[in-house]
Amino acid sequence: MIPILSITLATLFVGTLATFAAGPRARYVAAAVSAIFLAEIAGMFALFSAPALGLALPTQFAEPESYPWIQVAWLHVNYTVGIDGISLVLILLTGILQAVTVAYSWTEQRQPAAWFGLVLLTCLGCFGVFAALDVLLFFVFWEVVLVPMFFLIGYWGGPRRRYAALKFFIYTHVASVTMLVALLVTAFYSHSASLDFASMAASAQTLALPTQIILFLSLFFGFGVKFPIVPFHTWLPDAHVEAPTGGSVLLAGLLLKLGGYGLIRWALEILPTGLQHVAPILYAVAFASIVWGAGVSLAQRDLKRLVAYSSINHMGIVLLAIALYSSLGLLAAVLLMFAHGIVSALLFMVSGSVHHTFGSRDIATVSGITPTAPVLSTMTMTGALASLGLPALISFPAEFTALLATWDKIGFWVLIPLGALVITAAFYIWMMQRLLFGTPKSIPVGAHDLPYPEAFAMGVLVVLSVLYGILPNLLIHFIQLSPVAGLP
Amino acid sequence: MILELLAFLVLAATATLTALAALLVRELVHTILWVALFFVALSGFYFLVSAPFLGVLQLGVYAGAVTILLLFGVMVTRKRIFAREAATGLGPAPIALSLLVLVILATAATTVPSGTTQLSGFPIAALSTALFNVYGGWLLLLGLVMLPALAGSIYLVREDRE
Amino acid sequence: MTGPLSVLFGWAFLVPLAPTLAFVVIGLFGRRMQRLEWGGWVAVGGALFAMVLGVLIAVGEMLTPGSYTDRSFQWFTLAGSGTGAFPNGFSLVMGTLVDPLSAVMLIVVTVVGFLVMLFSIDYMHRDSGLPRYYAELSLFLASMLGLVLADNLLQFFLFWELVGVCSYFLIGFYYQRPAAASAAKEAFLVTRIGDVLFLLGIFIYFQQFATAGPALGWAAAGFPFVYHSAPFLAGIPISNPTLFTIAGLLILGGAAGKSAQFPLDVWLPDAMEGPTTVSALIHAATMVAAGVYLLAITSVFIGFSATDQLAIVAIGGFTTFWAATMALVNRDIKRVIAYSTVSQLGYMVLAVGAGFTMVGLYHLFTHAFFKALLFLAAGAVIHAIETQDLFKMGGLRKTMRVTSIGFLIGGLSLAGIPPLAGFFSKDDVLGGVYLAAQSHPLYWPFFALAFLTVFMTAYYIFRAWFLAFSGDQPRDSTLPQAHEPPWTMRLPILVLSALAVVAGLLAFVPQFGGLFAAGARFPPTPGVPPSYSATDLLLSGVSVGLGAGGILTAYTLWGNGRVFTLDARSAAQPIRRLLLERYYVKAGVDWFGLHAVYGLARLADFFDQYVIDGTVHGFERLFAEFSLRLRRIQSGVVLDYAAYVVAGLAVFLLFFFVIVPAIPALGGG
Amino acid sequence: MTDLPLAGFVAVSAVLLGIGLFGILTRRNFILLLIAIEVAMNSAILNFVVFGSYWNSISASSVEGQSVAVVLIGLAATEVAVGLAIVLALNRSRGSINVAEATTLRL
Repeated sequence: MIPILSITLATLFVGTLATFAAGPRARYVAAAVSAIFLAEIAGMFALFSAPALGLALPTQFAEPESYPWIQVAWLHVNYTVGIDGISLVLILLTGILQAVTVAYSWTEQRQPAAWFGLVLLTCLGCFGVFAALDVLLFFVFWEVVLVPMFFLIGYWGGPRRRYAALKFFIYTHVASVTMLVALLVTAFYSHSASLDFASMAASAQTLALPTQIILFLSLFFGFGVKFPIVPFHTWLPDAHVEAPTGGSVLLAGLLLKLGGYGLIRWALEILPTGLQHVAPILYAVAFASIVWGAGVSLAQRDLKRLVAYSSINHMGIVLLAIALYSSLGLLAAVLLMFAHGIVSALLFMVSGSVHHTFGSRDIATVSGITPTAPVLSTMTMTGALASLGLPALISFPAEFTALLATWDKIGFWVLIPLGALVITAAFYIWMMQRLLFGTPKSIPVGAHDLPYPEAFAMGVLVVLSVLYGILPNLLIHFIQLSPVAGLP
Repeated sequence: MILELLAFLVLAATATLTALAALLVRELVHTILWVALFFVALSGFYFLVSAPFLGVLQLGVYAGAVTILLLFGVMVTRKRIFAREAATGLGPAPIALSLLVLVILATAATTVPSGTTQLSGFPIAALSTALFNVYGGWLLLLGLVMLPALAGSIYLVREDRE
Repeated sequence: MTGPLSVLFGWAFLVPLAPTLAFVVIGLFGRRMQRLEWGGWVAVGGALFAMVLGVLIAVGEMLTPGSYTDRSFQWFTLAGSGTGAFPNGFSLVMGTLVDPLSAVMLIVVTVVGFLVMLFSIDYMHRDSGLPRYYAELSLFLASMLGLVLADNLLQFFLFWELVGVCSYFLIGFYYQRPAAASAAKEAFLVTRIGDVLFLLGIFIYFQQFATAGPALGWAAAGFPFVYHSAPFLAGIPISNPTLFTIAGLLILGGAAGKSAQFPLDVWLPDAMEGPTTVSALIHAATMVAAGVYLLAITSVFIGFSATDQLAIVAIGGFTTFWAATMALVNRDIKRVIAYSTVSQLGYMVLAVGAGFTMVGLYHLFTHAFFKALLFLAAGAVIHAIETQDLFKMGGLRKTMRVTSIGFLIGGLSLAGIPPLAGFFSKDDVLGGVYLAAQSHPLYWPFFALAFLTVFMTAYYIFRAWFLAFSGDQPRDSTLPQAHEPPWTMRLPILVLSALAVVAGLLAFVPQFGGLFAAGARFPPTPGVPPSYSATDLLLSGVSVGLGAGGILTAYTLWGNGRVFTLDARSAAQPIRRLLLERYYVKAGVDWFGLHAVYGLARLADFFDQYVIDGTVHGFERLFAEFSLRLRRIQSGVVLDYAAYVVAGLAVFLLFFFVIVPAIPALGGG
Repeated sequence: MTDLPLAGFVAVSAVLLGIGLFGILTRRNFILLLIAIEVAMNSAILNFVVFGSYWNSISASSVEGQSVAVVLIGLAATEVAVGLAIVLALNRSRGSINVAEATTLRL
């Protein structure tokens, strides 16, 4: 048995350190680390799909690796890592986004070593979160993610970066403390043998129902702020608007997924009864996020703000799908998270490129960019269409499944997300009309199409969204090797 | 019995009064004298409750070394020590606070076990054994604290400090 | 079925694949293909291949009447967990279904598609951005063929959305014109409303039939229309009739969006901002007919309830009339034809609603040819004189003989003059609705509206013909000299003219007519080719009379270069104005979009920034204020700190020595 | 020979602590402050010793109290040494040993 997760963690760790130390050549180190990471992810996929490698086809966690970490009388903390289909797919997303972020910011001039190092550190944290199966380990990685993101926004960000970085940090930190407390309470109240996921999932069932409900709601708050859910969402637009493009990509593509993943792994699987009893609350919050995100997007003039609010809308659908507590819903949620990771990354790259090509992201003043920048324009269209759920692009199978699951579980309430789909289409189409089409306005002299690294990064995302849009089974097959298969 | 009780009362009165006097007199040199007496009174307490080793220690360290140290301090800063002391900015609050603590603690003293102290028969050997076996680490720790304190003190009083 | 035909039907996936390849090639290399007319010939090649194979398949289907050939692969699957709504899991499949309905559609889409591609070569050669045009048109053709061949509702929906997007891009082809960009947006959003309803309809069917059907249920089988030729309706218990009816209405909503039926009809006339070729292919012959096709397959494979049917009849019948009225007064040659398209689609919807599904499809078939003909002829005119305003044209008959004859044939066919294509199919529709109304009295008003529309149809299309082609010379002398178009444009017009003449009669060929008869396999929907009883003959006579009357009226008012002007004080002026303003629906939609929706969004944004975030900032200020006050106690004076320590000690002592002993619950007392 | 009651010693210790606190809070001369601290400290040491003696009367050879007291005396002596060093430094740098004037701790 190959301890591939630990190996990956180690390579990422060493790679991150090397990048920090590499000075002006950091980007080459970062690229190499990304390539190795992707190769290791390919290895994980191989382990999952090939019984020939000595593993029976796993249904839950393939190859959990566990070593004692902190062992005192009443506290058993292990270093436990393991992945199932859900984590596997999200780790793939991490690998992809790390690579494209490095590619996109290939020509970063300001403190390149720190920049690439922090990007890698963020991805390292995300990988850790997806792989950790111990509360404390999970929390450590969870917090590891916050720090580089704080600096990415706070140092490379826009004019109000300090405000945005602090807001981001405070919001997510309050949430993560809530989450940690709730998880520890779960472990200690239920006399879990250790802080391992498996042990907690087993012992938490013994808790009294009111306790389970309260704990679940606390966890929901903790993970929900990361989603983000209305009304705890206002950190997101500010963080995105101020963040540098690479930061936005990681923020939308990965950090929001941590919330979704956490809710599935550490709330839904540990406290399923609690979830089922408070599902209506979750539905209400999800509906609010969906409608609010879509509606507010419609009023935005800043392209990045628009995409940020649309993320709230999409993550609302993810929340809805999770709250359904059904096999189909969970599948849809994971698929949608992956899809949103790819598509929002693409759209944030588009926003960044629009900003530094045309000097502004204001879609009410910049217009008619297509003749100047046809490639950028094509990327924008693909991203917008993918985001509004066009078939043959990645979001469609996910959204279709999510809505079908919603109809299946709560009937005509599905009209709310369905109606929001029209609004989603409206703001993207309107954005395209204003930004891409019409008579060229506010086009600076010498504006040019995408530079090569940016075109490459976006091209990869476009290809991926077409690939997975046409062949969703590539993901669905793996996602099912998880609790998805066990739910009703 | 009467003798011991008498000794206790005398010592208690001495300790309390000397402590008060030390803090209330204006002449700083007098203060040192009063406080020396206070230390001696306390060492009397230790002898009374059959802790002769501590009594000796108290006499040596406090009544001896600390007093001398304080005296040095007074001498070095002598020119300014006769100024009349101003009241603190906190007004009567400190007095009220310390009174409150005193009252509460005195009240609490009534709730201590109604036992007695042993007035004789304490083996010093047991103490020394304990000090260097069971509490050896503590002593070591004490040494480790004293060393940087020493170094720090020297650093603080160095003349050619920038 | 085995043998060569089976092999042929198995190759059906190549039909959409050919234009897809053209799309990829043009998309990737279009800019470098200067010598190949910017990729135009590649697109034509793809379309030609699709046409040859598509027509071959359709002929094969004619030779094996009523055969169903379903080839599919699993698109994605979810294993069932034994409980819930999908206990056996479900799969979504992609596949091709060759059956009589798709055979009819194949002919329409591939033939019109090829001809329009060919027409484009010279029509579009002056424009820039040609690679984009041909790529998008090829993608459209591929998607439309994928839709036609779809063997399940989900795949249908998938391609349905794709054709919608292609339509969006092609309407906005001249994206630098604000009107075009705006029309494209409108088209996408209005049809999107229909799409959402359609999607919900699919969900309902999916869930309702999940466990019904073959071994493990339809859901596990991927919900194809036809599964091993088992009649779909026979095995399915309709457990919830209300839900079933709602699903039917939702499907109707989807169809109304795509086929521009009332009240979602507003986008189609505006879609004329796109190139005329696009209007001919997408907004006349194929995509807008997809809504009708959807209703047709739903009615054949799943079925509608009586309520649904009434709703469909009402929508179709009313739209027929509603759109025709707006065509009466329009000055724009393309918009007149566009309104006519909406009106004619109404006929098809009406027929499907009345239960005469295959009659509706028959009208779709003939309409595709004569309407594409009208558009291409109009395109030739626009290409020659560079205006769309009918009141600037005139006398073009002399300079553009082929075009004028083509437009005339199209117009006659549309007006329902025998023996042209439109006569048979439109009469068939009217006859069918008349028949259905015998047993459903509520159909009568809609029959009456549809019948009345025959007159208007003949009038508006001949008004357009007379205005453009009759007379001596153009009314606007500044227009460029008109000329006959080159062969790439003449050929499609000629071929379509021929088809507009014979398409109706084709149904009387047994093999071809058999397609319509066999498609009616499950619910009996007779009527193709039309049979003529005494009543039918009477109806036909009256409708031909109405059509002739319309033409005569148009001649009287507009013939030979006459221009009819309505007296400014006439009582009809307000009506004319109402029609020109499109019943103020357009203005209403714009107002709703800009003020209601956008206004609400602005309000929400305000709320978000100032109330939600304001609350956050309020807390922030509260803390800041509190800290500012608190920091004053940090005086730097050691004594003060000592005082705080002692105060803390006092509180601590108070608690443990005074409060705790005093309260029994805490262990004191 | 009857032993003395524990409560008496504790009361004395309490009074001494009170006096010490009073001194800490009101005296501004650094040396007096140090003395006040020593008074409070000594009251604590007294408590340890007395309680040690009390435990010793219950079970023989109980040496915890006295051991702690030894350590504490050492600590207190150290503290005085450091404190006086501070007095000297303060006196040199500010020309005054009034603690209320040494406010550099403020933010």
